[in-house]
Amino acid sequence: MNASPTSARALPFDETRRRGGPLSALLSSDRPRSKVLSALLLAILLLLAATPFLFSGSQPVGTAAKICVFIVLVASYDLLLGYSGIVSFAHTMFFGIGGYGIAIALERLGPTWGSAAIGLIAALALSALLAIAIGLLSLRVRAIFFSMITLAVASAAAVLASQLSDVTGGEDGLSFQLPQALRPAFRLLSEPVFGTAVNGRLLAYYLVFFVSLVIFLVLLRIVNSPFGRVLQAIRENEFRAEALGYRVVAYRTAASVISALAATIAGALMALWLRYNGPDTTLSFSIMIDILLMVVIGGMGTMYGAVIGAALFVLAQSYLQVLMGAGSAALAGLPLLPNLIHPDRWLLWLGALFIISVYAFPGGIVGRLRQAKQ
Amino acid sequence: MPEPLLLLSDVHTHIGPYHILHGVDFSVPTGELTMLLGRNGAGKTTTLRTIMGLWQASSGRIRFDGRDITASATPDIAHAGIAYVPESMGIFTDLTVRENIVLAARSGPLDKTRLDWILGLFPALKRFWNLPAGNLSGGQKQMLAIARAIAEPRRLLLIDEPTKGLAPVMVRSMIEAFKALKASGETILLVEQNFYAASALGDNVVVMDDGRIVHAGAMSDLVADTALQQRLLGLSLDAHQ
Amino acid sequence: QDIKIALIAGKTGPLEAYAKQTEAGFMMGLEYLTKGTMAVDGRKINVIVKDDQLKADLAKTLLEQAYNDDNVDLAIGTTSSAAALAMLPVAEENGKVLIVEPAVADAITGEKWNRFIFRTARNSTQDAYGAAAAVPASGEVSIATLAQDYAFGKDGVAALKNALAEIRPNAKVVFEEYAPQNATDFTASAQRIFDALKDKPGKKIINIIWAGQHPLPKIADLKPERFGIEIAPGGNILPAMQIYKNYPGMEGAVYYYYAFPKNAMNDWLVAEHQKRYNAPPDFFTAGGFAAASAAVTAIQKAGGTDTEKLITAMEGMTFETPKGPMTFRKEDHQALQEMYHFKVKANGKDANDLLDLVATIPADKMPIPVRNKR
Amino acid sequence: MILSTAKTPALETRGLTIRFGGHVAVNDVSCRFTPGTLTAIVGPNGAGKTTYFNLISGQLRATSGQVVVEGEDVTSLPASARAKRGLGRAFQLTNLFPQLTALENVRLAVQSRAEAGWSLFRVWNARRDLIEKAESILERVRLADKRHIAPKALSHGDQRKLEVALLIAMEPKVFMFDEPTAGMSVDEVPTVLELIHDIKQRGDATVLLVEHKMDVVRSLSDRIIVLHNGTLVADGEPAEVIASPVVQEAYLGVEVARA
Amino acid sequence: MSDLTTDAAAPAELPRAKSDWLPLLLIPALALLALPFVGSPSTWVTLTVAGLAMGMMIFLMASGLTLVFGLMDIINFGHGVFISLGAYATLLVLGPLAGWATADSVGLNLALLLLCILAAMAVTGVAGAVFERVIVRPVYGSHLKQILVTMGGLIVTEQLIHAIWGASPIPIPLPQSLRGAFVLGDIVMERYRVVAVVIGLAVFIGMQLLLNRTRIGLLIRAGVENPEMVEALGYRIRRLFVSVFIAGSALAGLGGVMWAFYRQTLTAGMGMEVMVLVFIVIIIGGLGSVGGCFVGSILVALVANYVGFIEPKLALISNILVMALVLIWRPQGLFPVARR
Ligand SMILES: Nc1ncnc2c1ncn2[C@@H]1O[C@H](COP(=O)(O)OP(=O)(O)OP(=O)(O)O)[C@@H](O)[C@H]1O
Ligand SMILES: Nc1ncnc2c1ncn2[C@@H]1O[C@H](COP(=O)(O)OP(=O)(O)OP(=O)(O)O)[C@@H](O)[C@H]1O
Ligand SMILES: CC(C)C[C@H](N)C(=O)O
Ligand SMILES: [Mg+2]
Ligand SMILES: [Mg+2]
Repeated sequence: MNASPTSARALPFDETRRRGGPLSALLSSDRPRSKVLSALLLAILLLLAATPFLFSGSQPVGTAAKICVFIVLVASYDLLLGYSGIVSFAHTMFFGIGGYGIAIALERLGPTWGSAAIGLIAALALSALLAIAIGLLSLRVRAIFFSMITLAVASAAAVLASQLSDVTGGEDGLSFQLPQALRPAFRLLSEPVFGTAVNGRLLAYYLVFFVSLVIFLVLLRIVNSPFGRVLQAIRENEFRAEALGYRVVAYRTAASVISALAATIAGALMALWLRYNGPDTTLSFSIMIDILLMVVIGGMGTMYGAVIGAALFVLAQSYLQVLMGAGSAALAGLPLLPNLIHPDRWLLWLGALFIISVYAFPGGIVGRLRQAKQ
Repeated sequence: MPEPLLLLSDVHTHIGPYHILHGVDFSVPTGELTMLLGRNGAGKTTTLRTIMGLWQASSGRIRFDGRDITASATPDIAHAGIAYVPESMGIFTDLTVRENIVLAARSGPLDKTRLDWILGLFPALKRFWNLPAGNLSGGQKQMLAIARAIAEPRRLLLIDEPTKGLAPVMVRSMIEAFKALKASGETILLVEQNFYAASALGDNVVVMDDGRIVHAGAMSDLVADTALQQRLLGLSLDAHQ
Repeated sequence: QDIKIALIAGKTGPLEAYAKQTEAGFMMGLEYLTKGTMAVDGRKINVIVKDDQLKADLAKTLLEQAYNDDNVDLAIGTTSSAAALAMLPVAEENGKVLIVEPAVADAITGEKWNRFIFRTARNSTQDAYGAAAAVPASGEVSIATLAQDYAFGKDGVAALKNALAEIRPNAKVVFEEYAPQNATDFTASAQRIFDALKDKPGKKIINIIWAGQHPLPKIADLKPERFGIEIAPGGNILPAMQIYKNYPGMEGAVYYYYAFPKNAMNDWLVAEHQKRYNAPPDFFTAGGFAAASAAVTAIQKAGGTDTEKLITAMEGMTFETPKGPMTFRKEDHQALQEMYHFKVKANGKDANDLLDLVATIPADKMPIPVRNKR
Repeated sequence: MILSTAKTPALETRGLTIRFGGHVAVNDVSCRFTPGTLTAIVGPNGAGKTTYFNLISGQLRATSGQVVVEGEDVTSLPASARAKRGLGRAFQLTNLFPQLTALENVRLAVQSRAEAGWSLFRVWNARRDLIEKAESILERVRLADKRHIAPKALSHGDQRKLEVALLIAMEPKVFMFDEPTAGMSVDEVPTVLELIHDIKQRGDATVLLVEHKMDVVRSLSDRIIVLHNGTLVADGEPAEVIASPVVQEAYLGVEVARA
Repeated sequence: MSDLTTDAAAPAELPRAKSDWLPLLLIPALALLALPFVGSPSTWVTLTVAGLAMGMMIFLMASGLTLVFGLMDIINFGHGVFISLGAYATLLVLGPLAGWATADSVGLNLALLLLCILAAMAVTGVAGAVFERVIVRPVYGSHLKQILVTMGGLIVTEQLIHAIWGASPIPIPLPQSLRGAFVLGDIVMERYRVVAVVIGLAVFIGMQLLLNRTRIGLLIRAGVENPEMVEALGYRIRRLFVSVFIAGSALAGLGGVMWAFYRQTLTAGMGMEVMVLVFIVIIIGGLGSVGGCFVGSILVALVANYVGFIEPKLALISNILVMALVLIWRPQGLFPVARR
């Protein structure tokens, strides 16, 4: 499957440049390489860091947490898709495993940190095993077959989650309690800071935020390591990579495992934040499509694209309906138009957005910004 | 003097932001074999692709058989009677040898005598008639590419480096084939690195460098003038073949 | 100050049609009960409608938002049982009332229940009792079930068996067939059921417990009457029941059918609905109406929207609905209500003229067990 | 064997055979290749030369027979493992990473040689040594000024040079060149020939060269083997082999003996 | 397009291609294998006939996709919505001609079905042309973008169906004489399935002829690998691609009609629901092989029926099981196109 950017003389990176400095090290010397992009990324980082203090109400924080989780999820998928050229539809399976790991452990073993750790570790182990199995078994076949196989695997995973309803809660999913320190009732400080109560919810948010940040930086480092460059080479021409001495199946499997582990962590964070996990939340095919779209809108094979894509998309998803409601109300009285932008038709516009964004940003937003700079 | 079959005047070609051809002027007289020579990166392939409409000339004129084909679409150019063998051979690797040739015969079933002649030139193709073309050896693919171009008579053949990868005996075969084609009235524009083959075949020669024509004339003149060869092609004849 | 009510429904996605009915019924209910003023005790009612897209996590977030950001007094929702289950803890955390409509999962008023939860919708057990009540009360009856192979189907069969044991001891479930959730070809299942039933004595019935695309015509086309086997389909929304038309004489139980209840409220609903939407009201229109009635009656009875007062008022409260009176029983806040035993008409006047009433099954004939741990 | 029979062969094939359905493309070829020698492999088109390379470097699995590298049987190893054992290979039909720059293409080969592929947490460009080495190789094939151009946009001849650069960067023990100069213009050919000559000069490398240009073969090779219909039909001193009837007839076509 | 049987004109000693019949044997082998497990022969016949017919319906729905996907290398995730669209298009006919469905005349009933099919193919054909032009054309060659863009098209079209026909499921009547079943002793055969078999076979044979007797199939496969070269040979590959896409969409429409009458209820999501099955069938068949798709469809449907009868627990995964087994046997599918 062809998943690579297309411009012939594209310079994905400048080999000759070398920069020092802690920031460069943190970003694995893969700088945004565009002023606008840097500004955007910085803005997103600051906003996410300060959301609980900037906005009131539960929706903004919820949206911010979701953005954090999806940044990790999408970045992990970018490692697979953008860097390794592997098109897998089973990524949500790992997301789901993370979610269920936390959900099942906290429900069964009680709301303690210990059970959360057990759940996460078990989930990571299961994900790694599955990723290795899928990788070794099927990364040898043609790319398009691999994609279809993962499609089947993903649907099998969904069936399994539904069948094992005693453990997973079936279609209904699982609601559970968090450890004491993360509950809304828990107060770290008795006084609010900048009008925001420093409670367990806030702690939970920052847990999600910092873990996401760290995982993102780790992924950024991995794609900029010699290992990451091998993945790109394999994406370009696996036959040649093998001839150069790179064991293609091993590298691809490794990429799948890393990506699966990161997705698992994202799933765990999602469950922790929502205090709920169910098939629609982490396993559904529509989430898979959302991820694909975020990667592509953001810019495949750029990592930063994950940040931009996830932020934009989650925002659109959360506020498109609200926006359309307002628009529809404003246009009330006109023929047809209010109907088309009725909030219940939001999917229509999301679909149109799908199509338009693929055309408007062939290299993703990051690609577009970097191009503009040249 | 009749108009040449193919005439390029001041053709410029850009690929993306890069200016590759800087005003190419030359003509291919009807019924003759014209060699297009030049170093690597001189722009020979780009010239052929521009003629074929695979890249659009950004300015200049290309006339074929009295018609302006500068802006024509590739299929129309093919229909006008030009066959093309690309540098990368353009073999359909999933299709069998037979299917590759069948597709090239646009006007219907293959002519039996012509097919016999072609398979006589390249016996390997006969052997692997129903094998996917992707499994052929490098040289066999080259043969198939030529066979495809000559499956039916055409007015003009554009051929990009046909002898690369061919064993000496096949090079000879190929030369014979081009001679026969010429004899049957076809016009050929050939890009070649193999100066031996080029000199054995060419009526005319055009030499390119850096996207421009630097020499055009009769082949015999160039063969006779080793100094010119040295200057144009960086070649001393005795060292190679 | 306005009374704020949130109505959460799966307005977009596969069950869009259900949610539309709920919303229409709810609004019509308010209109009827407030005599068009949209005010109770001089306080204007402000309804905030939210679309959870059938996603449990979104439903949960939206309910949090409704309680926290919009400050609603109580909330109604939602279409999917999974989403409803995820919403339950939110009501408890925020200490506000949630009226569940139309989700049917038993667990909502069972093990997952908390004291802020009330349900106007029927639960699966009620459906089962209804189905059981439609079985002849005397003579030997052999029943085979056909259900979807996941929690919903299995629970349905279990509930039916309980209900039969309770009120129809003469009937036995002799065979349980489970087919994949999205099965489309029922030849194999039908053959297995025929094999199991054909040599049984007495009346032979296939009871179908199915959500979504109904297998009825597929089974009926295989001519179970060859073996003297009858089919008992469950009730469903009108468009789904239109295929029953081809199989007159079938009997079963239904939650609501517009022509069955005889009361002023229903008469108004049928007439108005026909006028406004050019179709009779359906399943969830009645459900939405009932939810509106529960809310309005409760606010009137409690004399305001204070949660504790509301709960006190609602426990044991009887309220009028298009289906006749319903009562929230004290123990688990489930609304007890009538069901209808129907027979498919031979030749109806139009597409929606489908069923004849055999008998109304009064609430007290269905001893629904209490399953929550209070 | 003519030269240095005493040394252990760097590479040996024993009864190497592959059949595709009924067609035997390489038929029972046994041959030893000693360090410090350059062996030219000639034969008509479709003789099995490329297939022989494919079998050695692991792109194809042999139907029977063994490939032995420095006494170790590598027949069951995948291509990547054979590359690690020192079997390096350039392709007849250019086979590169089309969208990575020329420099990155070479750097990947250098990196493979340096066994750096599995380092996950180091930033790649912290390895200046690898980059510098890649640049020096580009220098040697005279592509330094095109280091930032992707193969996609290189002319055919330049792609051939890059192909050679990758092989050199792998620093294998056994170099396998498959028509390295095909389609290369006459003024560029000497560059590549010089490179091959240098490799040979080093003395410890084993070079296998498939080439149709007889003058090249004659000037470079210590030994020529001839494949015909998959079978090894001649093996010996260049002059001797070229003069043999089978080569004259089947390969050169007798009249062309003037080459 | 002109005749492709050039072997007639070619020298006699040219080798001929071998045909591969082995996968075809799978079907009878499977049926025979199932017999002892099913036990009762009458049940076995019922299951087998029903399975064959279901296979035909799956084939009808999948054939368009295999055409587009296999030949043009385009993953059309929107294929499912063409199935739905075709199904809804029947309403254009069923509305005005409702009487024909209840009429007690086999002729009128079948004519109605035919008209529905024509209407559906016309509607989906046009929709396919629009889809190709607006959505797919700019993303030839990039599978990933195709997936995204066609997914977008799918959502938009599905929403438009909602907007036009409403969100509620719409029941449609199966014409009178196609209801019920033929009963022969203990064997039952639904009438409608017999119709499906006839139409499925007709489409299959038609496609085989078109692809094997003309050079269209070759051209498209060649065009996918190297469109420039096909143009240089003088063919207008674009036009061909559009036609294939239209044909693929129209076939989806046909499949949609058959599926609609089988389900007797229309929902906008009905096409999407079968897509995983359709993909599985195409993979089993070997991406792009019409014959493979045909055999694959029947295999999947038969296995589902047998397994559903013998061990219903396994029915959930029977499709995936079949796929896994086939891929273990032939990793490229039953009839890999590249090796044809
Ligand atoms: N797709 C492309 N994008 C950008 N530049 C290109 C592209 N293709 C060719 N070029 C450049 O155009 C110039 C001429 O290339 P061309 O392939 O025409 O040369 P040539 O004379 O055929 O050389 P050779 O003998 O090596 O085949 C070269 O400098 C090459 O780098
Ligand atoms: N996968 C395959 N299936 C069938 N035949 C094959 C396959 N691969 C190669 N062959 C045949 O094996 C023979 C040897 O091919 P090979 O590529 O080794 O030739 P070569 O000596 O390198 O020729 P050239 O000088 O033309 O490159 C050819 O006749 C080719 O058609
Ligand atoms: C009858 C419907 C409201 C049932 C719904 N699917 C649920 O899950 O509750
Ligand atoms: Mg060239
Ligand atoms: Mg070769």
